[in-house]
Amino acid sequence: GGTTKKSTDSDSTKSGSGSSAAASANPSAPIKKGLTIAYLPKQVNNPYFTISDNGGKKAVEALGEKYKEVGTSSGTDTAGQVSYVNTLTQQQASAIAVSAQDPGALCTALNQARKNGVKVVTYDSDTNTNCRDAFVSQASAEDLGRTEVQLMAKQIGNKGQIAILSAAQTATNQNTWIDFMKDELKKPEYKDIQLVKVAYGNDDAQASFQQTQGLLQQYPNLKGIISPTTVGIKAAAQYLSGSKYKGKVQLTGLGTPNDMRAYVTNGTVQSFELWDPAKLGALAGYTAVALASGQITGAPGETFTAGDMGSYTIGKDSTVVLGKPTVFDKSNIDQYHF
Amino acid sequence: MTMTAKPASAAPPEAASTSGFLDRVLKVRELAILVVLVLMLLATQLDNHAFLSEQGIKDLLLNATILVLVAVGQATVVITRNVDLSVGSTMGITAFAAGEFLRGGGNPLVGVLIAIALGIGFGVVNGLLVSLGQVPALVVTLGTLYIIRGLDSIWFGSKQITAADLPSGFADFGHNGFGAVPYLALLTAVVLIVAAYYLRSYRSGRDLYALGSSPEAARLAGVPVRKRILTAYIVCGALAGLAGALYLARFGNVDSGTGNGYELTVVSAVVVGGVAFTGGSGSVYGAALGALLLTSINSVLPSIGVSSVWVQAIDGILLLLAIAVDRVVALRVAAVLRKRAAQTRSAIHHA
Amino acid sequence: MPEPTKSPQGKATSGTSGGFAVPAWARDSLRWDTVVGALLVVLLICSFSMVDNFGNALNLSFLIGNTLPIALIALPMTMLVISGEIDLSVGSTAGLSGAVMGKLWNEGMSIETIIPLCVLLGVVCGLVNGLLVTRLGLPSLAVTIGTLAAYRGIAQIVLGSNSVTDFPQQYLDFGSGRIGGTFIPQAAVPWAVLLVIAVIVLHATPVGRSLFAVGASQEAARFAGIRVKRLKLSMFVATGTVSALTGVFWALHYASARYDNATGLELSVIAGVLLGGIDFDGGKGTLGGAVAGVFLLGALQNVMSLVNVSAQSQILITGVLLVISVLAPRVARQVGRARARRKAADAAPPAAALATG
Amino acid sequence: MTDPEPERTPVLALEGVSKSFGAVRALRDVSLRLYAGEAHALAGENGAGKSTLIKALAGVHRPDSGTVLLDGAPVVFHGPADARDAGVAVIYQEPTLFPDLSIAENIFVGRQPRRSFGRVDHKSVRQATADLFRRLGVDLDPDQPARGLSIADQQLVEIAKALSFDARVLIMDEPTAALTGSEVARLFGVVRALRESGAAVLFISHRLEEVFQLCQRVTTLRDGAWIASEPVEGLTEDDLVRRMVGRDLDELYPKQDAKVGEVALSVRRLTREGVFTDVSFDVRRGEIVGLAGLVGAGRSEVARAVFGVDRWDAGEVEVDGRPLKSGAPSLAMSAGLALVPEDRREQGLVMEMSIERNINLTGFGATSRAGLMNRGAERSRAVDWALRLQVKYARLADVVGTLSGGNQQKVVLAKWLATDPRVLIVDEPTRGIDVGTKAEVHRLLSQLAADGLAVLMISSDLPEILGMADRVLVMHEGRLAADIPRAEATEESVMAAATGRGRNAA
Ligand SMILES: Nc1ncnc2c1ncn2[C@@H]1O[C@H](COP(=O)(O)OP(=O)(O)OP(=O)(O)O)[C@@H](O)[C@H]1O
Ligand SMILES: Nc1ncnc2c1ncn2[C@@H]1O[C@H](COP(=O)(O)OP(=O)(O)OP(=O)(O)O)[C@@H](O)[C@H]1O
Ligand SMILES: [Mg+2]
Ligand SMILES: [Mg+2]
Repeated sequence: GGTTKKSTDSDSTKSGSGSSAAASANPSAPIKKGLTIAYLPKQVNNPYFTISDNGGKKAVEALGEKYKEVGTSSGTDTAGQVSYVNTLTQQQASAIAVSAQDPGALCTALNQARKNGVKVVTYDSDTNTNCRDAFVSQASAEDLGRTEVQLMAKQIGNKGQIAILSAAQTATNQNTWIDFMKDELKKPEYKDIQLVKVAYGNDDAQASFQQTQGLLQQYPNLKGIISPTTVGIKAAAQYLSGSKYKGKVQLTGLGTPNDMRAYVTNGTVQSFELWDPAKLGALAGYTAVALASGQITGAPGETFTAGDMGSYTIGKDSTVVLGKPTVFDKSNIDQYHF
Repeated sequence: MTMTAKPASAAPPEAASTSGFLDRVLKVRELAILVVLVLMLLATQLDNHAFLSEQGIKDLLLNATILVLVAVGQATVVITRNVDLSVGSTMGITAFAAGEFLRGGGNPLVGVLIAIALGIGFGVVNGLLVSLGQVPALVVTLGTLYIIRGLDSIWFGSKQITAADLPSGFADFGHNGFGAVPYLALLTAVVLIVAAYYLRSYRSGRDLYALGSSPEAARLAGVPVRKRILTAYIVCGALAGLAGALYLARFGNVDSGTGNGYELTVVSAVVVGGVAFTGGSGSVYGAALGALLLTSINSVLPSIGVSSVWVQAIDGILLLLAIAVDRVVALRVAAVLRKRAAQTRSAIHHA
Repeated sequence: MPEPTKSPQGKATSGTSGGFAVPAWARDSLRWDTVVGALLVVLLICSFSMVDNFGNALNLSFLIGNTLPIALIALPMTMLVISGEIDLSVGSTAGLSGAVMGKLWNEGMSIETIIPLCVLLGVVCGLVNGLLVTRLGLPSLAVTIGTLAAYRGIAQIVLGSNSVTDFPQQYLDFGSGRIGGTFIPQAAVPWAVLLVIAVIVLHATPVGRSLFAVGASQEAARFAGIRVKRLKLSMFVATGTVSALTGVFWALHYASARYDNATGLELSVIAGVLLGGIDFDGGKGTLGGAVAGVFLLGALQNVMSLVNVSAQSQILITGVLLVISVLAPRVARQVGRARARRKAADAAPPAAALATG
Repeated sequence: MTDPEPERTPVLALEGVSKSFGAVRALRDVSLRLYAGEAHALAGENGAGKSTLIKALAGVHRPDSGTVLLDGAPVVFHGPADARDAGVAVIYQEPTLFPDLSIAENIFVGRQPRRSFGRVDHKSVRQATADLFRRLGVDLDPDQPARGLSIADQQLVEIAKALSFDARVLIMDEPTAALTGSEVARLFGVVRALRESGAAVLFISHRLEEVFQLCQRVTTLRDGAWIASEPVEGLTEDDLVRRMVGRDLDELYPKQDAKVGEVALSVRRLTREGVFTDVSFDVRRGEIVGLAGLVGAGRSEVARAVFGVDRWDAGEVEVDGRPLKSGAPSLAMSAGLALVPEDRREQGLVMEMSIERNINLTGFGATSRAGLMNRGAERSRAVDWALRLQVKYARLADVVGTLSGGNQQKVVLAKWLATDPRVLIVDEPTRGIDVGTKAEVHRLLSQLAADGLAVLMISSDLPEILGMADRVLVMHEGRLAADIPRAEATEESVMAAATGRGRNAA
């Protein structure tokens, strides 16, 4: 007897849930002034998030709103992130743009915030859909997953063993992307490519190093490594560039131009991709403002203008997609500085 | 009331034999780790022939260098019955300092020196707090762990050093070497040997063992306790600083999170190396071996294809095994010694 | 880790190793745990009056709710430390119990059976630590660093990358809800009960007396017929059990069971306990101090975020506090000794009088 | 370096020194002069301030007032190192060794002979140590770590250390407390040699006959105050005792005959590998059984095993016919067994806990009701026993570590007598205890015996054994060598057995 998963499945879905979705949107409503848009990244002092939050800062302040950034200094301090959500609720922020360390852990706090009239936008990594008003996605997970495989396939001539070096085993984004990679690899043109292993470097340089070494030793004729995490790819690149595998084993994935410049120029890496984090932050900001001004409620189909970035439409699961990622290589990398 | 003497004869021979036996035993205790290490590596080699290739050996050595350096410093402190938990933070901040300097196109050697100097600085702070303040090292250095970490992230914020900022020569130094032996490994070996020789063959070195063994007795014996503790912390800080510089050279990437949580790894290495937290015993060689063992495990597991899900659990269990085995060996030895003592005593008598 | 120099004087003036049972606190009012308690009160008063949004029920419940896990584990940890040992694996134990909870929940087992199982798991974790320390005589620092990694690793194997969030609502409510309109989280009630029990055990029972003795001198305690090993073992088990409970509470409070729940919790606990004036040589300290220390840190963090102190500065401040927490009593001691010496200089010696009276 | 006119300037002197610890005034305006080539004794009850005076001389304590004079000139020793450099060597009352270092290193720490580049010359360290031990006739392995040495062995190492300085001033705080006659005799030989070569010696012992054997001059302290400084000749032990205690002393060995009852403690074929073998004996109600033997004979080990802190490998132990388990002190206690251990600092007391807590450590049963401690009961139990044994303390809440050596020993006794045991094992019960208290303890023991307690008394103080014991068991090399009834027990008979020359009786 007792309370089991089944007995609760029925009601677990409607727990909390977007009370605001009920309210109706007014697309022509003016943009409210003096709103406070609070950014809560996975981790402060993380270069990637600093770039995107600064993007957000520009956008938000351009609209005459107030910008602030708070957050934990560790990327796995879920409890810390929760108490920050609580604090922001206390401080009556107009909207929170949060990149969730954990899809579930924030829900209670976020829904509490929303009950207190705070709009919640997730960016970069999402929470469960019923805990936020909208999710601003860096690029559709599908695009990212598939394009990374395509990049790798080009570099190794559609042939040979490849491996994936991911971040933490719990990283929500990476896992969805990897699923799409696997799906992409099912296509006939990639029949000669075998994905031999997914390794996890926990976004730690030393660990990623040793995982890379392990991959190369375990699969002597490994042709390429896909690392869909900025930390992983630069660790792998640093190792390859200093080892005998330099140039022989291809490496691609998600990285920032600044991190990867050295390795692209010294020929360790041919090409990799990423969206523009600054734009991501900006879009999150615009979305937050639009929500707080009542222009949108986060319901699919609604449209709003994101300043100079043009107008965006909310897709299913109230997701706003930034666009296709940019591919960086020798030819264009020097034009980007983030 | 006069009791006549227990015959004092036959003392020298007994001494000789016992001592010979003793140091052999002591040596063995470090050998034990070495044996485990070698067996593990060979086993892996059988499973995967790429493992001990030139590249493979080079990687093993490189992976170990940084941890070995910090562990040697930590051991010096632990021998004095103290501990320095701030090494991780120190390593992080020094790495960054060196990086900042090199980014400005500075000379690599100077960069390394800067890192070491900064490390010494923090060593002095810790040393003074512990020796003058006479407060538990665990707490103080847990405090400085946070403080230095905080300074680090306030000072550098979200800035980061990337390979592109570093002079190529420096990066090459990070991974090149003579054949399978990287420069970093050589450097580390030199440091290790110097440290070991100092601890074994200099009065001040022996003092460290003495005051670790019994602080009160050390004070009465006129050992300059505070000065010595300060020295130990300075050594530790300096090595953490050096390690920071080498980290930069090796990984080419540093941000304000670098070195986070490293202290636990270091402490584990020292413990596995048989340096007792009660002070006064153990050697830096042991600590170095411990470090080598730990890093090697983390190279072995991936290369025999153990899913990284298992790595952490296996790490922990191996650590437990290592110290447990070491302990059991020690107990056995003690028992043997007791029997020997008894035999020699009665031998003396019946002679 | 023992102090670098242990002079009899140092010990002599550092007050007796007693709870508030001993009139020690009446004697030297400068005892650190009382100071911490005072600090906490001062901080609360200031925050109520100066920091807006601090005083309201919601925030207070946040404050307490987020500090509870630390406060929970601090109870047995204090006793363990007083008996001269330490357990760094508490965070991992909590994580493991959370992970197992999630796993079994997904397996469709009923929560009413799961929770007792998790507690049992905690007992086992504690036993492993305790047996390694007492039977093999290994240093607890080393052992629990090992199990710190091991338990976390096992948690990872058990639950992998999943995170379980769909626990039954009434339990989630218990984890995050409050008593009526008050600021007191429901989970604070069982904690209070545990606190009372712990205080009594440590400061008013033979067990507590023995703990202090064992921490101060294991050998002498053994010669006094105290069953040292059994005592320590039971402390490890207690710590493990409470950690597991904390793991369950954590999973419910944050409505998420993941293998990396409560990572690094051990440091927060130790920081709080240390701040509360528990001596890591063992044999000294009071539960009051430990709890005050824990809540002082918790309240500080809450206030600092409310007044927008950046995470970096918070780390810094925590560190400074820790250092002060050990330096201050030291200084206080010096002052106290100086005063005593001056008094003694002109007081007649009571020693002789009391002797062969 | 012999001074032409020794009586003129003292090598080392204290003038009007006072020292207080908190409320305790350990020294009050005390003066003392040490002359080259003279052995000076320091006498006084426990807590009189002898050790404190020594620590003031050695630079461990800074006097609150008064001055230290070196060759007539005032000096301030900022630490033990200063005193050492000034040629002052000290043996402290409590051995202070480094358990992890080898014996040789213990002796030369900080002063190791050096080779080129200031490297320590381990070989000559070992050699020098071996030579010292030969001089003292000690057989210890210089390379053996100090951990696990018996108190006696530790004391010998301390002596060797002090001698290794060939200092101008040699200060010894109860160096003989743990030693048996043979070691004492050899020590005195060496000290006399030093004195003749012009060293000044300060010597403390509660064994007054030793004072008369070794010293020319004696200074007496009472409650931290200076009483007298005078030549030894012409002085009788009683004079000295009167100065120390301030009254005439009653008999030192007040042995009253008790009627011997049935067997209370029975030990059969007890064996602990490598320590003692096949030990069997009985102790009856009302009987005081002495256990004699050379240092290292294994007496303490037998006691430890019987009480259960060490396991035994073979044999049985019974208390009142109840068999005990190996390695279970708590069972032994509940069976009515009590052990006053040999090493009070490590085994007897929790040094950083209060006097009260120490006394009550054995009495949770008596001081708790329904599992809760009863403060009143705790305090009264402590006060009661502290006063019965005349412990000299300021407050019961004082840390026991601050008591004088002898008073610490009293606290240990109190702690165990408070359990009112059926069988009491005392290991060196009067080590470091002044004559007055010694008599007290002896009276107490024989009183307890008279009341039907069975007492096993281990002691290295042969007169004590002969004075107090109804029967004397003698151990030699870990075996029971003889069982001698009071009538036949003489120094000769006991020594013969102790050195293995005796008849193999019992
Ligand atoms: N570190 C200390 N702190 C406080 N009180 C102390 C300290 N050391 C000694 N005392 C006190 O000073 C007085 C003298 O102690 P001391 O050890 O000099 O006596 P003693 O003559 O050596 O006695 P014994 O013959 O037993 O060794 C005692 O009352 C003791 O309690
Ligand atoms: N704690 C200990 N650990 C290991 N060995 C010990 C210990 N104590 C004593 N020994 C050794 O055991 C033997 C007997 O110990 P001990 O000298 O205490 O016997 P004893 O007859 O009680 O002598 P005494 O009591 O006069 O010191 C000695 O060789 C001693 O070195
Ligand atoms: Mg004394
Ligand atoms: Mg003995």
